[in-house]
Amino acid sequence: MTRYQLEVRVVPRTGLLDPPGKAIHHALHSLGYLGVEDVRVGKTIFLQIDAPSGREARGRAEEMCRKLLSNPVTEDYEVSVLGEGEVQDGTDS
Amino acid sequence: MTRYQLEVRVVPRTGLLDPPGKAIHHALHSLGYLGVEDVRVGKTIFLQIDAPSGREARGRAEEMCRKLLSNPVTEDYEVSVLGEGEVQDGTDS
Amino acid sequence: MSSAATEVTPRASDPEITPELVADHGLSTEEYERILAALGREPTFTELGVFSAMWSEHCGYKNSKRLLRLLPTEAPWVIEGPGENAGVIDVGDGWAVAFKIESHNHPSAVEPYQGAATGVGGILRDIFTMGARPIATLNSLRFGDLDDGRVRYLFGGVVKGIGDYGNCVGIPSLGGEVYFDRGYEDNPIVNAMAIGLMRSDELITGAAKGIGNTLMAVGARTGRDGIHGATFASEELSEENEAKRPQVQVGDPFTEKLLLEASLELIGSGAITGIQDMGAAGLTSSASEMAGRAGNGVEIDVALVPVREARMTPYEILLSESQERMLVIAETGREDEVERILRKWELEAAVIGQVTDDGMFRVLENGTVVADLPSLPLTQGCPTYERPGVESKEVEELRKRDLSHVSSSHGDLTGQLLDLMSSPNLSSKRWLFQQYDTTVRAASVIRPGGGAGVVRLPGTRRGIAATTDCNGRYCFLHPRRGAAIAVAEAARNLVCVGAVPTAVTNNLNFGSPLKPAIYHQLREAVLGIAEACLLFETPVTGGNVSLYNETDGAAIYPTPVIGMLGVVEDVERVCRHAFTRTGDAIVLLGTNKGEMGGSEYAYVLHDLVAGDPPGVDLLAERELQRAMIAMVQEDLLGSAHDCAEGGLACTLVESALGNGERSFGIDVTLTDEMAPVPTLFGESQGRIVVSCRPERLAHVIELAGSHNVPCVQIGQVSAPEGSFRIRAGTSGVDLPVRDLADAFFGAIPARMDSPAEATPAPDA
Amino acid sequence: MKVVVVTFPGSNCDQDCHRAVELSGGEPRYLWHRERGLSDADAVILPGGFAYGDYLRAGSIARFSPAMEDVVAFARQGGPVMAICNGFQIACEAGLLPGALMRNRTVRFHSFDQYLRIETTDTMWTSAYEPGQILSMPVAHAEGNYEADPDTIDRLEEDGRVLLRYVDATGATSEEGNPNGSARSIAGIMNEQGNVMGLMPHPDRAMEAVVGSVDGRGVFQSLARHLNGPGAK
Ligand SMILES: Nc1ncnc2c1ncn2[C@@H]1O[C@H](COP(=O)(O)OP(=O)(O)O)[C@@H](O)[C@H]1O
Ligand SMILES: [Mg+2]
Repeated sequence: MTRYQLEVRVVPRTGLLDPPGKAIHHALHSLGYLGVEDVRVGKTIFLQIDAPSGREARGRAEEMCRKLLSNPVTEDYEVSVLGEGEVQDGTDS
Repeated sequence: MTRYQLEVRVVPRTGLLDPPGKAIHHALHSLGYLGVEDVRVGKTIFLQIDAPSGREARGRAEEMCRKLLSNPVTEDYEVSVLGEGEVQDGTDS
Repeated sequence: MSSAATEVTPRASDPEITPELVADHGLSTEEYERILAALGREPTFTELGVFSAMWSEHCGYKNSKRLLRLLPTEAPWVIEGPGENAGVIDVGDGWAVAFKIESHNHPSAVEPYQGAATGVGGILRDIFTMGARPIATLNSLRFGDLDDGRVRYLFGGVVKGIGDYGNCVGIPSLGGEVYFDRGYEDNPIVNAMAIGLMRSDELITGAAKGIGNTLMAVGARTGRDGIHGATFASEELSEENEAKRPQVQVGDPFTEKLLLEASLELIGSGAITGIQDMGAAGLTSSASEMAGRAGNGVEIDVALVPVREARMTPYEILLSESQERMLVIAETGREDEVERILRKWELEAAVIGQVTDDGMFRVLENGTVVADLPSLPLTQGCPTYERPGVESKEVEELRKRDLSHVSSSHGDLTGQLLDLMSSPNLSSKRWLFQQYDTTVRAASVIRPGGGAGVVRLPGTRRGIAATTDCNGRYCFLHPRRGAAIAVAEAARNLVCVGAVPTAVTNNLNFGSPLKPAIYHQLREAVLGIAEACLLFETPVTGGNVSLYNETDGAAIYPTPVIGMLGVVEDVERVCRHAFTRTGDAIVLLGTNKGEMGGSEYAYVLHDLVAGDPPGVDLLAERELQRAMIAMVQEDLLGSAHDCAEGGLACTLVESALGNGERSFGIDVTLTDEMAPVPTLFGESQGRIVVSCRPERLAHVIELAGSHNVPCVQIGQVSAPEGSFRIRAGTSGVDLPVRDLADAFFGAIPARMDSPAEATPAPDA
Repeated sequence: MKVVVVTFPGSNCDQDCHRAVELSGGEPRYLWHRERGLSDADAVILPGGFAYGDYLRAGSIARFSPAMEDVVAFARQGGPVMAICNGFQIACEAGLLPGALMRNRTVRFHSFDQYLRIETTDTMWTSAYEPGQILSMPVAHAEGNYEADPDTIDRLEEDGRVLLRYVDATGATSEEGNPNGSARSIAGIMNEQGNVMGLMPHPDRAMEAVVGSVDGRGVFQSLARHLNGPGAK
């Protein structure tokens, strides 16, 4: 068993309204950042998963995305393995 | 002027409690994913910025992070340039 | 009628109008013939889309309009009946109230969070476009069995969606209802109701008045959200990835809050003559309906409509259902004023057209006419149908099923009571309404958790009470009686707090009216509502019809949700559902007839939805209502609570537990001459449990008697945290009230703490 | 007392605060977030709501509004600022108060009556209460979980700047009595000078018995007493 660090990015599907993105865009303009042309907001979920291989860890994360982490109707997801290694400092919550 | 695609990741500072991360961790365990050792949830903000150079675009994004996009008490941020190119399809919101 | 002068240019990329395309737009051959007759020519693709939307069930009420005419709609206090964005009634002291209920069932089945959120958004806009400031919301929900993972996903998402939206806009939730039953497995029901307040002389309507006045699109931009019209093909669309076409509308409550404030300011400024939400069928329905109401025409150039995405076609712009948008008619010359107000609220406004005198709904794209339709046939000409209705044999058999084995069943009654109180239908809904802001605006006199909610009117001692009610199982087994019971229960909930029932909005949630068995349910239910509302003098001022709630041919229970308002003369004197004092007499108004048909007991303990549902005596209900109002107004009572699902025993539990602040034991003895199960759990209508100081008992009994309402003391309230004891003949229940509290408050949280599954929605 | 209630576009308790001031005998006035001018103000209220939608982080955008520049200057000169709920979040983002308000531990919106304990009465915000008094007031928030680094919290405690704590029905701090998970059950604090108070519960919704509680009156009475007292300017 190795401990893998994975990153899951969940983003609102294109074409859907993204109220947070819209609000931030508006705020950035009011702050004078006129060169900002588009803002979209998603979630990043960092997972530490104990698994026999990186492939396995990624497979599980993808399953979690389908089941829980992303909304199949409004969001797309993307999983990447950031690293592997020993148990980190500071344990989990 | 070029249009740059940037990604800003805003994550809860290590050591600080992360209620959404904890809730997801709990839910994953209930779903039977026992190998999940830690979950942390952050925000990803995709920006399209028109700027004379990638360096400049990144600099502006970092300033936006300090001013607005992250809370210095509880969060860290990270900016990366994903790409550059022409004006995309679809107007903004 | 159509003006021959205008040349309509089909767009180069438009598909050819074929019988298939017409059918894909949900129009029958006969309906298409009518369109041809009204136009005197073939419609363009854009025009076909417009007709299809306006003649859809949702906008045209094809299958329900004739039935809805049976409902009583008039009373001296009705200011605005059905037909406007919301009904309006006079509530005294110069105040008027606008209120309405709306369904978002299908969107919530696809995406519970956004579906429910946008449902709340839509109903709030219907209220504030009447010039009323929303002061309360309610919601009526139905789901499948909560032990199912997907149901938990739907339920959790819907509750969060309703909460996040209403909380952000800042409208308190006053109440609602939620039921879980297999009859709603794949078809959840999400009905949202809103109530708004205005001065009675401040009404504005959704009419396009004043030839030459300016049409303005206000609020969010138009995107490709929620465009209906089945499998149409257009060049622009096929270029894109069809699969990526968004099917879900996303709500933006912050923009809604801005729209709310801006709309009220616009209406107050007098710079506009009409305003309407771009709801179902978006710009098409709002523009044509506003034109229709004023007997005028409108002319719009879609190229002027602010869009969120590039290269949208007129078809898409006209039919988009993007949220948080309004159509405003500005007085000529005051457009700048309108824009100034919107800019203050950080909203966009664009001039998109004007009011015309020729009665046409005319659409241009950069000056070229792409649609030119007479507005009258569009808004009024939708054919309406009366269909054959026959009761299904299956239902008839279920209703006639003998339930004597249920009534005579024995066993551990205490255990059965605990099982019932842990049924999500009977357990506390605290988990849900604690996610809704119930106290914002600092006017909530009675919050969710008992029966009806009460909100105070500013600067007065007057209040508005509101409730939603419907038992779908009763309606399934006997639609007419079930619907009448829904009205009677709503009224009972109102009188329990001391309110006078005043008016009704309703949401008819049914399966496909094309099936005779379903049409039968629909007609019977309307008749049941009509009969009860007529007798109670609670006119129906509006509502909503949601049909085709079916999956794989299986329809939901017929669910005619009743939203009822009542007026409270003095909010200092309202009555609540929880017992208040040890030693108070517990008194039952009404009679138990031991009816077990369609009961929660039969469902939970025998897995049965069968039998003849309880009878309802509307005249007796009327007497009961009068007696209750008198008792509350004379301040005789410590508490009052209506007997509903779960029968007398469950009503007593709810009054003993209240909202968990404090639990009382009780000592009750029932002497009905019937078996213990129907004595405790029978669901006879027309009953209310009240409590009062012993010295007031005689007065209570006398008052009930003067209204011919049966009234007996059945026991008394005992010590806090004491024993909950009911004797029924030789058996009964006896347990610490704490155990009931654990069951009652723990049932929904326990289920919602287990994992939900977010598998893709069936038709996503 | 002349009290200015700042209205952000998504404020939804501005009217409740306005009325609470009236009920306390004060003279309230609204200030639109894009306007300026506090010269006539004896005190300022930052009301609850969702100032700019709060999709990014509660209060993050509001602090850049012109009105807030004036509020910050007003506070720096010792002017009393009462920051309720979303106002508390804005005050933290604007640096008027230390710490931050994170998501509730349950990750759900909380709307119920909450027991609170008065921790000190030696302030301009709490002088009308009894020491240790137990109050009940509505809470209504999704991000009310107060966090700051341990040193900051220690200093708040040492200086007696924790004004209110979440408690259970017995008046004790406990896990169950602290539903949103705030550090040391903190429900309300003040700044070093004592002129800026932030609290998550709603005194503005606890002004009249008919809506459930009068326990919020003390906050406004304390302020009035301070402003009308001998030391008032
Ligand atoms: N979906 C909901 N939203 C808000 N409040 C609800 C909801 N469902 C139930 N409640 C509240 O819970 C209490 C009990 O509901 P219910 O058992 O249906 O009451 P009753 O039997 O008196 O109609 C009521 O105060 C009701 O308003
Ligand atoms: Mg009910």
